[in-house]
Amino acid sequence: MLTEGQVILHEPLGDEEQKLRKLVLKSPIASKAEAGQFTAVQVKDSAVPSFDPLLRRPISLAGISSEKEEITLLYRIQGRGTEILARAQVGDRLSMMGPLGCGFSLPAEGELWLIAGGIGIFPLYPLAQKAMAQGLQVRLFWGAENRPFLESAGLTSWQALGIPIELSTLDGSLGHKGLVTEPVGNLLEKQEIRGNIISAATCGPKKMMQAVTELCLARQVPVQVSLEERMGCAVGACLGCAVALIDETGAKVHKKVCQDGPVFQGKEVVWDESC
Amino acid sequence: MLTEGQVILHEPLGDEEQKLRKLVLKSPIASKAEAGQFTAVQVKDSAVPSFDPLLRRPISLAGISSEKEEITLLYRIQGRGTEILARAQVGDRLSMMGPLGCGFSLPAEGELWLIAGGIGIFPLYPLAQKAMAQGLQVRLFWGAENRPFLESAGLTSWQALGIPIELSTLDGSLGHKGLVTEPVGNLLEKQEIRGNIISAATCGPKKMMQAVTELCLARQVPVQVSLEERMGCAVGACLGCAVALIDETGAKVHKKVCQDGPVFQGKEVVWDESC
Amino acid sequence: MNPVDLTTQLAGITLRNPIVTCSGTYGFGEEYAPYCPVDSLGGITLKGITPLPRLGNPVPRLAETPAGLLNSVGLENPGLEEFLKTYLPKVRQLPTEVIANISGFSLEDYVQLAQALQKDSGLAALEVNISCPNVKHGGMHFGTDPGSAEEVISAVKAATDLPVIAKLSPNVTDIVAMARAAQRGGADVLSLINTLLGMQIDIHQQRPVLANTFGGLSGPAIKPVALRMVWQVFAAVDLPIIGMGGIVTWQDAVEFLLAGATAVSIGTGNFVNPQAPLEILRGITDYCRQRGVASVGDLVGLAHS
Amino acid sequence: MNPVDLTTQLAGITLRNPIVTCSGTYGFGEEYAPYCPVDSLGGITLKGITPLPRLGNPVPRLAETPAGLLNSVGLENPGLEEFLKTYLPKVRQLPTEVIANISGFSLEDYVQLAQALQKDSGLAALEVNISCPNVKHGGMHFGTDPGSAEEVISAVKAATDLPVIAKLSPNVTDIVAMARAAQRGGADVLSLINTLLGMQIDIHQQRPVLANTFGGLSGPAIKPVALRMVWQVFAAVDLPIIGMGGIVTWQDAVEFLLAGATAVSIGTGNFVNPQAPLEILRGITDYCRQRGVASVGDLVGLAHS
Ligand SMILES: Cc1cc2nc3c(=O)[nH]c(=O)nc-3n(C[C@H](O)[C@H](O)[C@H](O)COP(=O)(O)OP(=O)(O)OC[C@H]3O[C@@H](n4cnc5c(N)ncnc54)[C@H](O)[C@@H]3O)c2cc1C
Ligand SMILES: Cc1cc2nc3c(=O)[nH]c(=O)nc-3n(C[C@H](O)[C@H](O)[C@H](O)COP(=O)(O)OP(=O)(O)OC[C@H]3O[C@@H](n4cnc5c(N)ncnc54)[C@H](O)[C@@H]3O)c2cc1C
Ligand SMILES: Cc1cc2nc3c(=O)[nH]c(=O)nc-3n(C[C@H](O)[C@H](O)[C@H](O)COP(=O)(O)O)c2cc1C
Ligand SMILES: Cc1cc2nc3c(=O)[nH]c(=O)nc-3n(C[C@H](O)[C@H](O)[C@H](O)COP(=O)(O)O)c2cc1C
Ligand code: FES
Ligand code: FES
Repeated sequence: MLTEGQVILHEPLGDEEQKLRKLVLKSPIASKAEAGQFTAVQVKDSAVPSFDPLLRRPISLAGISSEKEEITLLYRIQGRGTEILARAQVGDRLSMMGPLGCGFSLPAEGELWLIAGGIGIFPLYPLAQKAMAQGLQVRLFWGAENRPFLESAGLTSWQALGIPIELSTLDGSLGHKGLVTEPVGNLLEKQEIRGNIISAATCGPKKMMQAVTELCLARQVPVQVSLEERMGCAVGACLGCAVALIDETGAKVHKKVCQDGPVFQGKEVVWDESC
Repeated sequence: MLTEGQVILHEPLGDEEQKLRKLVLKSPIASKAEAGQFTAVQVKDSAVPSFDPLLRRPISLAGISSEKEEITLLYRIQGRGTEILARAQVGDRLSMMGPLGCGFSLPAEGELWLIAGGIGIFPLYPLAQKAMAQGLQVRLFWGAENRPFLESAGLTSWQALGIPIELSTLDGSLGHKGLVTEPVGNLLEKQEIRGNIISAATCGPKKMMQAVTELCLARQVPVQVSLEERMGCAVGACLGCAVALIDETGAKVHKKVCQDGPVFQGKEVVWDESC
Repeated sequence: MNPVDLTTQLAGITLRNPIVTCSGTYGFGEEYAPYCPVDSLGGITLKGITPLPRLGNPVPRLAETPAGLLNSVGLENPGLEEFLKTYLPKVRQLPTEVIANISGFSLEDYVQLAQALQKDSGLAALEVNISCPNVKHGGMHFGTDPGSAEEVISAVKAATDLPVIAKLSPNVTDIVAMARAAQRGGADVLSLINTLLGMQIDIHQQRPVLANTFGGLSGPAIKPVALRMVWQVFAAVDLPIIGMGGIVTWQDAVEFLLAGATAVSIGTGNFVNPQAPLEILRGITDYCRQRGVASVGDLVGLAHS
Repeated sequence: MNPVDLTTQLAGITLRNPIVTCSGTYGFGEEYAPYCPVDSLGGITLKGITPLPRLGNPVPRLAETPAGLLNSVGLENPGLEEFLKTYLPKVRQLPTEVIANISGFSLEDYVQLAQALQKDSGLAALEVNISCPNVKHGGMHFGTDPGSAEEVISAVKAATDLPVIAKLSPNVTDIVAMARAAQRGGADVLSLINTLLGMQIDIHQQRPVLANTFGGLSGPAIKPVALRMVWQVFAAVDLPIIGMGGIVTWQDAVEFLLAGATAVSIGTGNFVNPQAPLEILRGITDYCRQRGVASVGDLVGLAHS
């Protein structure tokens, strides 16, 4: 679907120096979207056409409200694309494709562990909401640089969900000092959780997702991973966003992050190859 | 000089449908500029860099106030460049090169005829002001499409100068019905003006300036013409804006509109060649 | 007001209009269907196929450049067998003309592909990609040497009863020589241009952005080069041309028609605006109407006179 | 913090820094002086000269394209005699290294120009433009055929005691073959790239925008192609390279250094920002400082490893 989303709210998310933004749009995308899906938004800052920058930017749906027909995008200003996006004003209309891709699927029962690295937290919030609505137990592991980041990137909203949260920071300014994989590994080691039916969903830097996947699979915990790749078409037509997977027969195949993903089964991903 | 001009006023000039704009900028260019010179302004609509469109746009200085350090640009929205320019807000800073080129020179005495076609009127106003300040008699001939254009493009300011004005419109909605060259030719024909010392300055479409030049030269009236050409560097470095002239020795030479012009002696211009 | 005749004849194929989509940018025809109804297109060109399946190059495969896109997909495709089994039955149902695009690493590859794709496949034509710059071994050779180009086109021509479209690479000294070679080989149509070979460097990591180092440059950045080549070939070779390279707006498309393209193809433009083909079609139609041009074919090559 | 060593050695010429400006975009060195102090530049390259004066092509000579510029100036220049009389005395006073750029329509043209320009002229080097795409007769030939390129470079080399820079055209199938030919001819330095041949059409007037139909494409649009060619030539040929094509920002310049250029040259970028060379110099210096790179020369070709 190609539609225009109208900007309803656009504001810094937390500390200005984190360069995070919250963008809420009125959009028909809301009525069809699922947690883990994304939109490809045209970044332009002017009514006058320009081909530089050329491509749309993929951004995850970080909030989906079908009643209000609203979606929320959370993003970090990283390069020219997001810098331009950051200049959208309330009332502006942005050209958006979506909802795109295949999102997370929920387990039928048991405990769902969400394991986030940095801004990988963003697509997990609607997943947590949906899981809780379906009566699943949700637990969050979230690692990041430091406390100001965590507080800026939505910690209070997560705390408001009333779920168990394990935080890690590289500098120890909040929660465990170190990588998010450590608390995950520790809890997986514990005797008492062994009997539970646990599944996991992770989003964050590739190396972190790989480590999470290895930890989980070693304990027979199924894990879904949300991958990122540079995109051209965002609809499966250009093969720009390939990811290498091992299919059921053990053969190496390529799938498309934009269409077959961004969410894949961790056990299928071939991590050690770029593609 | 490369400086930033700060937008002080930016508003439609006359009827919206004429797509004319008045842009007043605080700029050090004002202190050095002469009538007939121009600036090369960067057209960008965003703080985020983009290379599309790539080039600066040459715009004549239509008002020069050295006391207030202000320059006025008058332009018509024609393509992408001027569309982007039209979006500049009061307070914005525009990157400008200038003052560029060689402007009009004033005769020592006598009557100065200004002959304008359409938006070619814009660079002539500061020339009229300067000529009158030096005690020259000034007369304006101005031809255009129709009355709404003339009224939008600054007729009242010209009338305020208290000089004789002959208007022409193609549709006859104001003044003489037809080309501006007709009243010019008629007056040149008249016996009584023969004795006067007359010189002329013209700006407008090329064909019109050619006709004006031929009329004037046939009556030994020296005429300066302000030429337009697509520009790359605007400082004489790229040879993109060449114009063919006949020099004193009768040889055909090329000069640069940006550096040697935009104002040339009409008698030197080789009209029938594009270059 | 009389309607504008948009039908376009390309060496025996009748397209409902001159808008087609580029190989490698439009998947197998279904991906963009929710954005741009397939039956509004004159035709689509499928992703390039090779005899054997190919995984293509490692990622990153894409890099954005000023008004352009670099890609190093590297001819990822399911291979001929899987194409015939899984894709062909679907694409032949599409309500538009479907052009297959074939690539190979040897003459035999091309012949094998051509033999498998005949008129009874339901395809409209065979586009022979002798120009993909991404494959290190062989691919480039056919596209840059006139002798080899002639050889591969004539072998394909002999192997299939479908009309043959030769897709030319811009990475050559003399595009007209390549076009003439394709004509000698028996090509029915010429398609130009493929991508220009380029690269980008990540100055933080101090290495090429694309895992494959080089990629093909497409998009508006290359439009002036594409247009020039269409112009040159139109002036020199008497074969219909499918023009492509940087077409995003209807004005771009009109430039190509005026330069001598009989049909225009949209590639990277779809990524920018998935409704680009529709908007281009509308724009061309209005342009013709406003100028009293009865048939879009009347525009072809008009800027030469 | 240690200062960064910016001095750059180019086949015996010492530049105070690796930033030079491109032939044809920087006039005879004085035009941009009010915007960018000449003594802040490593060097400047003069507008191309020919034995006889040339008026060049008719206007329009310029057209803006997406992130690019087409020009068909057509080698307008005062000719050798006038150059020696009027321009050389001035340019040899400029407080930077000055590179003359020569073009010809025959081997004899090049030899005549080279003979007239020796070390005692005060020039730093002679750049041989075998690549200008604007001149219909001859110009292109030297730039696209390795044999002719070798011949013209070796004739120039024999005729002057100045270091010889061969400026290569990108409009070729195999840039490495051209670079090797220039090396065989005795070139001391390679300079690449010149413009890509392109065109634009005015859809209202239904004719080419440029009076000359074709023009050379420069600016950011061509940067990926230029960078690729610098990379390929650096990997294959052991000669210093002056890299150019679309450099506007310091990041662009660093890409070229990492790809293998010893110096970088700014052309169209000056039109966009007449202080581009200054800003690029500052940016490169900071980049080196932040990464603890002692000498800018240490960046050259770094992305290959
Ligand atoms: C499925 C998906 C969901 C995403 N969701 C979010 C999100 O919710 N919030 C958020 O902040 N970011 C998200 N991203 C990343 C976002 O698209 C990139 O951060 C952004 O494109 C790079 O920032 P930029 O456009 O400002 O950089 P630029 O420098 O302008 O980008 C240059 C080019 O590189 C590509 N690129 C650069 N970094 C990345 C990257 N990490 N992944 C993919 N392409 C990249 C861009 O698409 C563009 O083509 C997502 C990416 C994907 C693939
Ligand atoms: C010395 C000089 C003084 C000028 N003064 C004025 C002025 O006071 N007011 C005004 O409205 N216009 C003026 N112009 C014309 C103005 O530069 C062009 O109108 C404008 O560049 C074209 O509009 P655009 O940029 O919106 O078009 P676009 O379509 O964005 O332009 C595309 C390209 O074509 C070039 N171009 C298009 N038309 C012209 C033209 N007529 N002359 C030169 N280049 C052109 C542009 O520079 C650009 O490179 C002047 C031109 C020159 C050379
Ligand atoms: C991602 C991508 C994949 C491509 N794959 C192919 C291909 O498989 N076969 C082919 O002949 N051309 C391929 N091309 C080239 C396009 O068909 C087209 O010739 C080129 O991109 C220029 O057109 P554009 O600027 O409109 O994209 C590909 C282009 C892109 C961008
Ligand atoms: C207006 C213009 C004139 C040029 N004239 C010459 C020339 O006389 N000799 C030459 O070798 N190159 C000439 N060039 C090519 C440039 O020197 C340079 O190789 C090319 O523009 C690519 O660099 P850029 O993208 O930074 O401009 C010219 C380029 C432009 C834009
Ligand atoms: S981005 Fe085109 S296939 Fe995924
Ligand atoms: S615009 Fe470059 S010389 Fe006039």
